[in-house]
Amino acid sequence: MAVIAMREALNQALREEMTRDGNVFVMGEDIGVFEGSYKVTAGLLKEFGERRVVDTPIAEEAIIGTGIGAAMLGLRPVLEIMTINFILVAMDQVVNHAAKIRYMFGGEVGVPVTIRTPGGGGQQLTAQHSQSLEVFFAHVPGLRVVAPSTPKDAKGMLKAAIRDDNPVIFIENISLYNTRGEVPDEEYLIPLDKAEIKRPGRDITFIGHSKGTLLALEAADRLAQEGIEAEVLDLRSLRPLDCDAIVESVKRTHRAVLVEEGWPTYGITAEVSATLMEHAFDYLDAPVKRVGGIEVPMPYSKPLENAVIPSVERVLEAARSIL
Amino acid sequence: MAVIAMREALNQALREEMTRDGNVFVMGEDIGVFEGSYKVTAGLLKEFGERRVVDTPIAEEAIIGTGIGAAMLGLRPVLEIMTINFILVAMDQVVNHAAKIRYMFGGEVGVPVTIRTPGGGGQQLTAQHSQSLEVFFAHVPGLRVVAPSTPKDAKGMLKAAIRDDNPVIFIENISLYNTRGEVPDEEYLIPLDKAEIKRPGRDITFIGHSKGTLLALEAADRLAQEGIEAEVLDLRSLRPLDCDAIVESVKRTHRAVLVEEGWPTYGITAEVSATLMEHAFDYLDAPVKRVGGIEVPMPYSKPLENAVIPSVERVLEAARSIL
Amino acid sequence: MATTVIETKGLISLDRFSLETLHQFHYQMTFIRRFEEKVNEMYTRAKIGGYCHLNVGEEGSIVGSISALTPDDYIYTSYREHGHAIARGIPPGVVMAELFGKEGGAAHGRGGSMHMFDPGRHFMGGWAIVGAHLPIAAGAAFAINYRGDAGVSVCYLGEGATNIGAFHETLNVAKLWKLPALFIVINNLYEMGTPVEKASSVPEQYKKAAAYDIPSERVDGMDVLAVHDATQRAMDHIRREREPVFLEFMAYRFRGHSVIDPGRYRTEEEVKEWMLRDPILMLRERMVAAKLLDDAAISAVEQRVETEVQAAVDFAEASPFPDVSTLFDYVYA
Amino acid sequence: MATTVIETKGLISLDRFSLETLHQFHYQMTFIRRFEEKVNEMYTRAKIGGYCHLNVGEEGSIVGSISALTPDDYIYTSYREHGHAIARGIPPGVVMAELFGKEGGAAHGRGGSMHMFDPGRHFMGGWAIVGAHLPIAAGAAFAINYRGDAGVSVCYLGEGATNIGAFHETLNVAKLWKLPALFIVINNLYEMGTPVEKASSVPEQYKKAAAYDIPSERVDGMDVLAVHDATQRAMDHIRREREPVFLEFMAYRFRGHSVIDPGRYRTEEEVKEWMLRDPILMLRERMVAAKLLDDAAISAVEQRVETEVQAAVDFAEASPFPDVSTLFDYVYA
Ligand SMILES: Cc1ncc(C[n+]2csc(CCOP(=O)(O)OP(=O)(O)O)c2C)c(N)n1
Ligand SMILES: Cc1ncc(C[n+]2csc(CCOP(=O)(O)OP(=O)(O)O)c2C)c(N)n1
Ligand SMILES: [Mg+2]
Ligand SMILES: [Mg+2]
Repeated sequence: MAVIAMREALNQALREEMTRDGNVFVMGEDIGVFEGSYKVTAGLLKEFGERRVVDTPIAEEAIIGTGIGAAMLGLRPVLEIMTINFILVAMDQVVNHAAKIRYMFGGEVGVPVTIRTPGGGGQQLTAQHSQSLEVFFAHVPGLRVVAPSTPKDAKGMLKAAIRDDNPVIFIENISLYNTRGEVPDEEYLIPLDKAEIKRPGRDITFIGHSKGTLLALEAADRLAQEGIEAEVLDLRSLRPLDCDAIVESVKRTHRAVLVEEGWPTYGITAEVSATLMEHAFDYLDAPVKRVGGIEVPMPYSKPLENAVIPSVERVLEAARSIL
Repeated sequence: MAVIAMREALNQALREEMTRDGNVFVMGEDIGVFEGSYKVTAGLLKEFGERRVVDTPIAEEAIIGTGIGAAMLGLRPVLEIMTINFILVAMDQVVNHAAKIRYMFGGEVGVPVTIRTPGGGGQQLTAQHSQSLEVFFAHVPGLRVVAPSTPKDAKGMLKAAIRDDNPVIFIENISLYNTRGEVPDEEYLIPLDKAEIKRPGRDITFIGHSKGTLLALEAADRLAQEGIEAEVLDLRSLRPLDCDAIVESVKRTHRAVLVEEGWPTYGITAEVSATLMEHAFDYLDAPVKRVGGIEVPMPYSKPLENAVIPSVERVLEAARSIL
Repeated sequence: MATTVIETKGLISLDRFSLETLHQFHYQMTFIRRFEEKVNEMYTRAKIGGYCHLNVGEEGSIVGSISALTPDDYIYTSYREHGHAIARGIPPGVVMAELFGKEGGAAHGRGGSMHMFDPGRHFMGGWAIVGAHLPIAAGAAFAINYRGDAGVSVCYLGEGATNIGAFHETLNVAKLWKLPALFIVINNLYEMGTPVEKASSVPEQYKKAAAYDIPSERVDGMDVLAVHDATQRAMDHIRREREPVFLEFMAYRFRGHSVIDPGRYRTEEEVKEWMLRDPILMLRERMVAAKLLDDAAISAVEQRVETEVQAAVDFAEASPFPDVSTLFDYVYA
Repeated sequence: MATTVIETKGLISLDRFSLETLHQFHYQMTFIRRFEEKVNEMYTRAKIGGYCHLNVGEEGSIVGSISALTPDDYIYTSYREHGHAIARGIPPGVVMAELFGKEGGAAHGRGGSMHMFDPGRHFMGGWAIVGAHLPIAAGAAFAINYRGDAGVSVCYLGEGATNIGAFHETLNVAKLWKLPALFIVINNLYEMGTPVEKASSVPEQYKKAAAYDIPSERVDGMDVLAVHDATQRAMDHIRREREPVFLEFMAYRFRGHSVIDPGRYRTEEEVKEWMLRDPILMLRERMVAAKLLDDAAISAVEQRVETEVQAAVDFAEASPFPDVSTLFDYVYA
């Protein structure tokens, strides 16, 4: 297996799906000549031409809306929104349209669109460019929402998303594009609705997604040095949540710490905690703890930003408080 | 005390605050001549004139954006967005701007804007016009988010919202405009961050907001006939959540059912459940249950819509499952 | 059609249309009028709920334009679309069943008044967020180009919808990408209670197209023949030049914004004056003057329409409500 | 200024400006240039982080226009605004301190490069969502009218920002409500890597104002005198007629979109050609030809600027980082 960066894994997924299916095309701001703000679409314009690699004006409603419209006619658009913060100017297209079209038209049409967008902070991009916002999509029936944490998952899930007949919000993370990992040489898909145990353990379960999973893995390594074996469950899918996997793990470990980069209040971890409350109540030996971003608009200044972004230390602290 | 409808209570609040402070003005689509889609602004144009009652084009980004800009210069705009579903076209102004301006400019300016908007369903308005979406705002630091359930609260909280120096998202409910209740004759304000026990009880706590509170009250009445005394806690504020009130009640009753009209997955009830998990774990005799809207885009057909909207029966069923 | 804006002047001669076409226009407009009146009645009788917006007064704009389309073309409209759906050939019973929330409706009862849909007839909805269907319609035009299909994406909107951001973003990409798209504004002078002069700094909507270098034209929307002619010319231009066109039909809604709106924001005189230009009466007058129609023929059409509208109601009544067990159908593929 | 669009032609005579003003223009442009070069250097040395966009090449547009404003006027800009902040009088050390993320910065280190702010000088930010500051700037103009204040709300944007919905919604209400607002597009021909012709169906931005009946004008943004003149006329018009005006300054950024962009999407020839029209060189040439400036004077200015820019860095270095205990300050009032 080759070891490649997340960015490259995503690029491979796009290239492979575009090669496989002529209905797949990519569209977004500066994804062609400029090769994307984070270079995920590098080389695609050269390989597939302007018909299938579409540079757009700064007009997110037009990007997502035309993507939806093209998908309703059977194309498979893969849209890049430069960062998740900018989807806010086009939330209407995502929530009032992509998520609802199949249902409100009585199943007579579908919207097989994939919207890729990076979230997260940590690079001093300040309040308007550092948000996570996964819940804005995960809350909405009709959408699938996924957020991979490894190059392997990223590639397999992006390919699955493109082939899926539902609108998929594919959330990347600006701080993970350079993380490297093994990726199978042969073609593979990863299901869009399954969590995965990234590290087995018996004493406590860490549950996270995207960068949260990486923090959890690091924290688990540290605990292992003390003889405590933490299981790390990577959610991968945020809607639907893989309830069974969450509950099954905690039934074995009886303790859980939930980790996310974004704000935990009304965040992803809130739903996971509520899920455990409902389905694992009798198995819990301690309250489920949440670790997330500090609840302020992201400050620019490095010392302040460092204080906001969740750290391995904070995961460990939460774990220790219930071990 | 006069008994008036929620709509009238809101109207009184606007009138009183506009009379008190010349910096307060109202702005929105068809709020002047047309008197508002739900007639909350009836009579204001006549009383205060076009300078202070501003009809706008269909341009929600312009409405919220100009409101923010005027607030930054010291005015106190009260914006009406016809329904919460339409805020989605202007989410960027709310989340990336109103919520962040004070912080990202280092406290050098504030945004004393109030955005009133009705959510909820039950009137066959279908998928694009029946959402709740409170979490989209409650998740965001920098915003205050409130959702009253009675005419008294509506009036006192709207007046407090207008006087507050922060951006306040004031969520009404289309099915509550005609509900009537006592409203004090003298001037009063209701704090924006305090839940209220709307009915005391000892056996179980029902926690809701807006229409959820009314369902809970009805369910409590029904349980009382069986000798079970449910406490009903009305959240009123969704950001900040009144954690103390929530935890204090459940510490006494040891059981809780959470009620909301919207989708519970990543909903308001998810956060309340997670809060109880964290702060009332040792006091809980049973898992906290959630009751909410069925997770589909809202169907038009009456029998389907009836099946979606949460009912008193479903609250009772949840309560019985843990009593 | 030049790339500059033109206001159509003068009457189109009846001679340019076959007798059959003229009678078809007359019949369709009469049908839509009666259908909408029946919808109003059914709403009052609580057979129909939710928001419900009628096309009464706009029949000339609808029938004149949709008759100029081919089956390859796609249609996107706002929530005020019963008439468009019928003119496109969705059986009136299926439209009425949707309004009744029945399984036999155009969206199987899930969509209601605002969300008629029929992919087979390329009738792509009924949309309820003002202006938000424009980029979606442009997406269809994008797909047409991408695949080299025939067809044009035709998108109807109200004049109030021209003030929202999505309008601007869509027209720009439509021209930039040379999309085969026709944007039709039915300017009925009001967005709810707000007159067009209070909503648009340039109230002549066709002039807005210049900001995108899109050819545009203003047309008398009460004159079904002028509408048909302009639409046909626009479609020819789009197919030939592979670029979008923008049309503005001046019309008026004789009723409130929705069935529950008494319409107090406009004067009785104004409404009456516009009623003199009723698109059905205008066509009748011309056909009668040309001896193509007489009172008996009109009565016969009205009789036929009455029966057919009643049949639509009967169909809707007979159709079952969706079963609650199907509640989760169609959320996901 | 007519309500039709006009392209400015020909040179403005030097005689129309006082010697002091001309020297001030020269000094300010030179200062901004050197400041931005220093910012670039500090970014490379990791003193500055995040997104960082320079005004190099746009000094004529900035200095020429801001010099035509009064203290009553308000300024709103995009994220590319170090030069605007300095031209408006925010001490360069305070701007640099913000870039360093220091407590002494214009936003106390919370905002960084994209969010300079100074309410006392009516410098109302530094905004990072493309086009989203337009309605906010219009809101200031609304407040000015509401209170009967003096002042105009001046809003800068890039040509790429004209394609987003908020642009359209804002220009419409600005005209509709007769807001005292000046919209200034600095057309530097690129939005990141996308050339203006690929982004705007009408690449001449000033023409877009016609869709709102807003008077507009295209100006050579490399000519500080032409910019100043046009801005002054625009401000006079706004104050007199109580309606918005739209200006387009044709400029070029000599560097990449942000400090980390190598700018491979444009040819070296194109960049070189534009560099011949460097706004600083162009003014120098004219002043030298008119014997208002010589090499010694230029050196003196460069010397002064060098010292002052270094002082700004020193100020920024000396300012402390915000204390982590203040993390929650300013979230709420
Ligand atoms: C984004 C958005 N804002 C507001 C509304 C509420 N609304 C529905 S119809 C309407 C008026 C539309 O007027 P116009 O576009 O002229 O169409 P008409 O109803 O006259 O056919 C408004 C404001 C909406 N549906 N969507
Ligand atoms: C809504 C939104 N979409 C995308 C971006 C990313 N972005 C930042 S600057 C920029 C280019 C803007 O170009 P232009 O308006 O011409 O200004 P310039 O940078 O040339 O000064 C883009 C696409 C953003 N900040 N906001
Ligand atoms: Mg209208
Ligand atoms: Mg530019």
